[in-house]
Amino acid sequence: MSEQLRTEVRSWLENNVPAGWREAMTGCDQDAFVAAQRDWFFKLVEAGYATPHWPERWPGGGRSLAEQKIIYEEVARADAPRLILYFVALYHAACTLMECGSADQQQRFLPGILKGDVWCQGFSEPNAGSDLASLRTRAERRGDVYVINGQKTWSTMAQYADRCLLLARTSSDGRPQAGITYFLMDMRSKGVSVRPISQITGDDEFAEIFLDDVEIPVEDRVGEEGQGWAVAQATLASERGLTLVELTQRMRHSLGRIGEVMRARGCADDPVLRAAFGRLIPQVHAACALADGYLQKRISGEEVVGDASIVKLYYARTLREFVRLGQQISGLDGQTMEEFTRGGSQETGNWAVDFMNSYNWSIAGGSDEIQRNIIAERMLQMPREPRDWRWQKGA
Amino acid sequence: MSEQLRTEVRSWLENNVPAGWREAMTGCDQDAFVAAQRDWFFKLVEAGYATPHWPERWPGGGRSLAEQKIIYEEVARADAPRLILYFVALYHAACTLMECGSADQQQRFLPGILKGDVWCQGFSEPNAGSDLASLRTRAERRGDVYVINGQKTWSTMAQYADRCLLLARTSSDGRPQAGITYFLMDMRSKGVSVRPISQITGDDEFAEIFLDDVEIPVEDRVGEEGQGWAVAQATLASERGLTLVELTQRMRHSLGRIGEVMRARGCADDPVLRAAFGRLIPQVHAACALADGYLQKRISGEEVVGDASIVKLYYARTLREFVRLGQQISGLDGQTMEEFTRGGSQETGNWAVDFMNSYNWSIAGGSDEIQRNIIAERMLQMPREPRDWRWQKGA
Amino acid sequence: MSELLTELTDSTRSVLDSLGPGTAEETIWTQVVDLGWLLAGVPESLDGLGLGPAAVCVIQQELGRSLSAARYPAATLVIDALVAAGESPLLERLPLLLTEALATAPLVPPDIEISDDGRLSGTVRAVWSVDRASDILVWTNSDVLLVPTSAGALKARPTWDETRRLFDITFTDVNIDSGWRLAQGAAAETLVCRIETLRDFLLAADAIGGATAALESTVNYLTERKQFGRPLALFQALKHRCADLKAHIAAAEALFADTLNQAESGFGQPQAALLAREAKLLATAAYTEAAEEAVQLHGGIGMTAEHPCHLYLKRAQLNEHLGRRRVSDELELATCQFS
Amino acid sequence: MSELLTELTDSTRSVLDSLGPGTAEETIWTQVVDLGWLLAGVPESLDGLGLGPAAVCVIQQELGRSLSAARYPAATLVIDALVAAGESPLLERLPLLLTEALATAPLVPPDIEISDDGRLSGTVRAVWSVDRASDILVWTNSDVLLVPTSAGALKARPTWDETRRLFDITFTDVNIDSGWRLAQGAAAETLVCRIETLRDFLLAADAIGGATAALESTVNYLTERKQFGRPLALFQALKHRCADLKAHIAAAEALFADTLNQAESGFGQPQAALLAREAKLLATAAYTEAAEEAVQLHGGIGMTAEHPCHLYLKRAQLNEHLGRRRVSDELELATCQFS
Repeated sequence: MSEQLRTEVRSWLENNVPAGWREAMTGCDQDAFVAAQRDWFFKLVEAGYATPHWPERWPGGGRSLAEQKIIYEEVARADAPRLILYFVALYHAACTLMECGSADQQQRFLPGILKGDVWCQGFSEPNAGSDLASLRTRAERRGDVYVINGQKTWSTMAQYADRCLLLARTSSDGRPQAGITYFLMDMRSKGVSVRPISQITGDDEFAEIFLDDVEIPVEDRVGEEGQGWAVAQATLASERGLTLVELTQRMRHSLGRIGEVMRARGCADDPVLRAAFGRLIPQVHAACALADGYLQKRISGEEVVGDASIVKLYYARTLREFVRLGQQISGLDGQTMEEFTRGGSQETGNWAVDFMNSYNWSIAGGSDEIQRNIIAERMLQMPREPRDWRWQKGA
Repeated sequence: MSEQLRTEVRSWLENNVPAGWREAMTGCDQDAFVAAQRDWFFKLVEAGYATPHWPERWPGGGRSLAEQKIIYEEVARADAPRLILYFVALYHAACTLMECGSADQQQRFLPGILKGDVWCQGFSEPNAGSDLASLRTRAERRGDVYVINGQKTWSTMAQYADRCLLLARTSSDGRPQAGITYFLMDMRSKGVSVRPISQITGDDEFAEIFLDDVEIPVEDRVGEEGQGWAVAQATLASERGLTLVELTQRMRHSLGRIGEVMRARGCADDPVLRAAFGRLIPQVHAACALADGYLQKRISGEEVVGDASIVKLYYARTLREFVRLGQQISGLDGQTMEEFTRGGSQETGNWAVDFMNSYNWSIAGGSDEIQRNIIAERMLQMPREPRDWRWQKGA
Repeated sequence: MSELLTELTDSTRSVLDSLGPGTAEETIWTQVVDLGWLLAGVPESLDGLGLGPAAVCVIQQELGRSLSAARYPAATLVIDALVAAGESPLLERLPLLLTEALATAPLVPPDIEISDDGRLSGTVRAVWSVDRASDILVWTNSDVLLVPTSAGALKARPTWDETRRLFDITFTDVNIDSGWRLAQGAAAETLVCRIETLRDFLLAADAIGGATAALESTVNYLTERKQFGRPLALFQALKHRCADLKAHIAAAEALFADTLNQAESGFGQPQAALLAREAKLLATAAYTEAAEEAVQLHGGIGMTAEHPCHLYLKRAQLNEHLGRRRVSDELELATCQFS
Repeated sequence: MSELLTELTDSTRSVLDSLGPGTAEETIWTQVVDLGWLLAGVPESLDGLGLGPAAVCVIQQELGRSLSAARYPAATLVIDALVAAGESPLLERLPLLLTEALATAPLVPPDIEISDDGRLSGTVRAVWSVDRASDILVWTNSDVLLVPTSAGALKARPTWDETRRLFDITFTDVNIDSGWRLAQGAAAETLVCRIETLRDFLLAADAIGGATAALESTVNYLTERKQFGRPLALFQALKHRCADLKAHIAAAEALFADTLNQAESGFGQPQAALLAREAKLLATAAYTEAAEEAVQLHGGIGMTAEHPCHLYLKRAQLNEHLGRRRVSDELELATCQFS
């Protein structure tokens, strides 16, 4: 059964991954990238490979986690483009709607996702990175609408989004988490403005969202007022594991790139570089094994808190080693500013860019430091810093 | 002037360093080591090279820090035995007496040091390592004596000591530091017992000291009651810098040992090991430069808090790298238990033992972790953890 | 991990826990034999438990965890080689090897030669408890032999890791009895590959067990020990270092499980040996790191012989030099990526 | 550091601080020329300040600290080579080079050859602002030349570090004018050694300046930025990482000062080149580490182009590939210990 699926997916990918997409996506602008993502998305939707995690009544839906894993592995193996533009829609938005949305909301929004609606995430704020509970964007109820004021940041490709998963504060009473409410915001609403963030790679994959008296109808609130925190937690876990299976498999398939570059630059016989390469290989394989093992645990229900942190931390560290070696073997030429490739894995062979992008994994989605805290406190049972340790100047 | 001293010392060392002392001190027992240390000590005292830091009226005394540095450098260069047994006597005890001792105490104890009295340090306690202020050994005044009860640990070669620099608590009021008093204790007093600590190398260079109703005459108290903390601080700084100059210079002179072993084991041409060696070399030279620079700052009065921590931390880390490489190049044979050498530097060529001993420098005398705290808080001005952050279970 | 293996882990651990740390070699060995741990990997057709290499490794992981003196890896290598060699007069000795008589094997590749006229010379290093063994497994690229230990000259190789008694055994122009031969030619090549694969997996298992225990001991110490009015475990810098260790050990463990799973169908093939080497490389590195950090984070107490902390360090460091040398491992792993 | 050098540091820093970060190349260059920084290493007999390489390095350290676009190292290499070559017709061009006309030099060893009939061919990589220079300093093992840039073909080498505009220049069978020659034979060997020594010290100085600034910026950010109700600078794990960076930078700085001091009497001797390479190796490694940690510890803000954090990263990473390659450096340093 699972081998059959693998064969099916593999053969479909062989016939459908756009030939030369890496070349086409190298040095292209973001609009061209968005167009290519749309094409690829519709192909995947049509084949049923975009929504394996959706319930059975949806096209392509009803796949087990094990089957989803096979699809991700094959996508990585085939070096297909990553579906960056639709990630939030297919996972976070869809899972939020299915798990916490009303029947009406499901009816109104889920079909749109399959038709290509782009969603973005409005969680992070300039002063609430890993500390989500401290977010400050406010939502004030006025009759049938909420009026939103505030600012969001680090929203992936928000400039192309149709809708936004928005967290905002409806109350300041009680625990900081308690006053947060979850909304589905139309990005075309009056008062929404988006400013792409210029990244150190020259790309602007992320954006800031400014919210100035934006009105959201009450029917676009998910769950009750003050339940946003719980809804967000359910949402955040939706793709946990799968992404890291895909990323680690892509890293494994990219090991060959190191060999290629070493050969091309005539340093394949340098024993010092070779030894560094040899040290990296088991680390990459271990990252794959960790991601696989984690998903197995999720499937079998044995997951414990901290498991996901270990996978993410180890992946981020290994990726850093990987791209560092890439830079080392590519020497001075590797420092040359070259057009980068959009939609690929983290190891495009443009090592300077890859190195910079590797920080996406050590900083975003819970930094390495946050993961270490979780591992130490939740897995190793080392004591948490007491909540009432508050800093006072001059203490 | 300084070049003349250098020539003098160098030539004296050429004629006086016991030939073959390393061989003689390899596999010998501690008594033989103590005997050899005595011989070497008296030679150095006679030549005036044991007490360059003492005031001018003492034999060998009155040397500037720069001159002391020259002597240490030459001792390292000549690979002379380290004067481990007399270190506390010559530095901590002597400086305590000279800076804080009464005329009577100076009269009674300083000449004895030159005649070979061995002193040990009674500062650390089982539950007060880096946190000296929390020590618990108690001194109770009863008429003309103090009665001491408690336990000291990590006292270098206390089993051979005639006298002990002892810190004990005379009061529990006020700040923890405030109730500490400084004593000069006769190790032959009734109630003193010494138990060598068996180390992981098989050596027992350190000892525990048990104090059971030990009486110390009031005239053997240094300074007033409660001033022990200040006296100890003065004492601890007395050899600061000089030891690290000696140790880093010894490490530099030991670089050749790595080359010798690589040649002897036929791995001198292994490029991976060679590259590791090449990486180590500038680190060792930097450790030397740091130690030198630190002493220069002391001489010129430009020392700032944290300078010493940087030197110690960097030395400890570099030493670890050094002995790690030693183990790596010596392979399986390096794991064989062999007789170790007493009185040498940290890089004796018995790499497994050297590796274990390297922890002496990353743990004792303020661990790496304590040094990092000092550097972060005192040099980089990062905030200290508030004093009132006290841990309560269940917080 | 299958339920069976989880049970095996639990039962092995409970036996070892009840024996306590520092149990003498012969005491623990009696248990190993009596409890049938040597049978774990032997096929049911030969009256074994038929649980395969994974079970053998599970047992070694627990032995490693408890810093055990049991020469289980050495004995297991011989038993596995005997079984894998298939029908041979030597196979008749299997029941005895599983119960009374002892055979051992080196933990690094033997440095021996066989002359054209069939004489064995050279030194086999790092053989566990060969003084108590009747036979020793040795190999070249083209021969695998089970040689009576009486044919060689023993020399103790006392290592800092005193939990494992190692020896060197030197053979000088020893006439090879044809009855000693387990495999020759191509069959020997496959068998050697199998032996080295199992050895490296066993070393990896030992390392993972030891690393896990070293970290546990460290976390416990940090939690109990107070300084400046609070437990050391509350200091974030120490917490983060423990978290990193945990991640490295988990990665080594995941790689170990994955490579063993992949290799199980093809023990004896070069690909399996390579997988084992990867597992061993990462596991021994994690062990060394965990043990080194354990000593540092235990502070002074970690430098005293009375605390067991140093036993991890010494065992971990020895492990790095068993199997093959690390540097050459790394180079060979890279080479495979190029071919 | 002598009082003079401390003053030079202060005055250089105050000029650069007043210009502010990101000052355009030509603006800063005007300052460099006008303030006489090019004169720092020139002997007083040639109307310079006679402060030697230490002063030149002090200036570069400050330029590195401010991520300056000034092609000071390239210009300085030419000036120093001209002076060191001694009496020659080329020396007459010194005053002009110090004021108006510009000469530059590559920051990696030139990959060029001179044929038996005196023709120059090959590519000189990583030449700073050669498009604005009249001449370029190039060398082989046996010749040092000051070649008009018009003799070669330029190609931009845009690097991620945009604070330094690098180019490659290719010469194809260029007839060498005897007036271009600064040194030949043994004299050239010495001069090349001197050039590479100064280059490596300048790169080390740049790295130390940059690393120090990156760490300062990080500590400031951590101190200002609050999370979970307290400044990030209060988290011990982050404090310890900053402390390690501080120690590594201090070590690189100490080695730099020490090696420069040792080398000063013998610029041009192989021993001095070796010392410079050590200094450069450690300094660039410290810079990379500081810059990489800076981005991580700045969190998301460190990944935005608007915060200058990434400029340190890009400059640090480029520095590692200037001078010589690190790996070969390490091997050569070891070789010296064996000889």
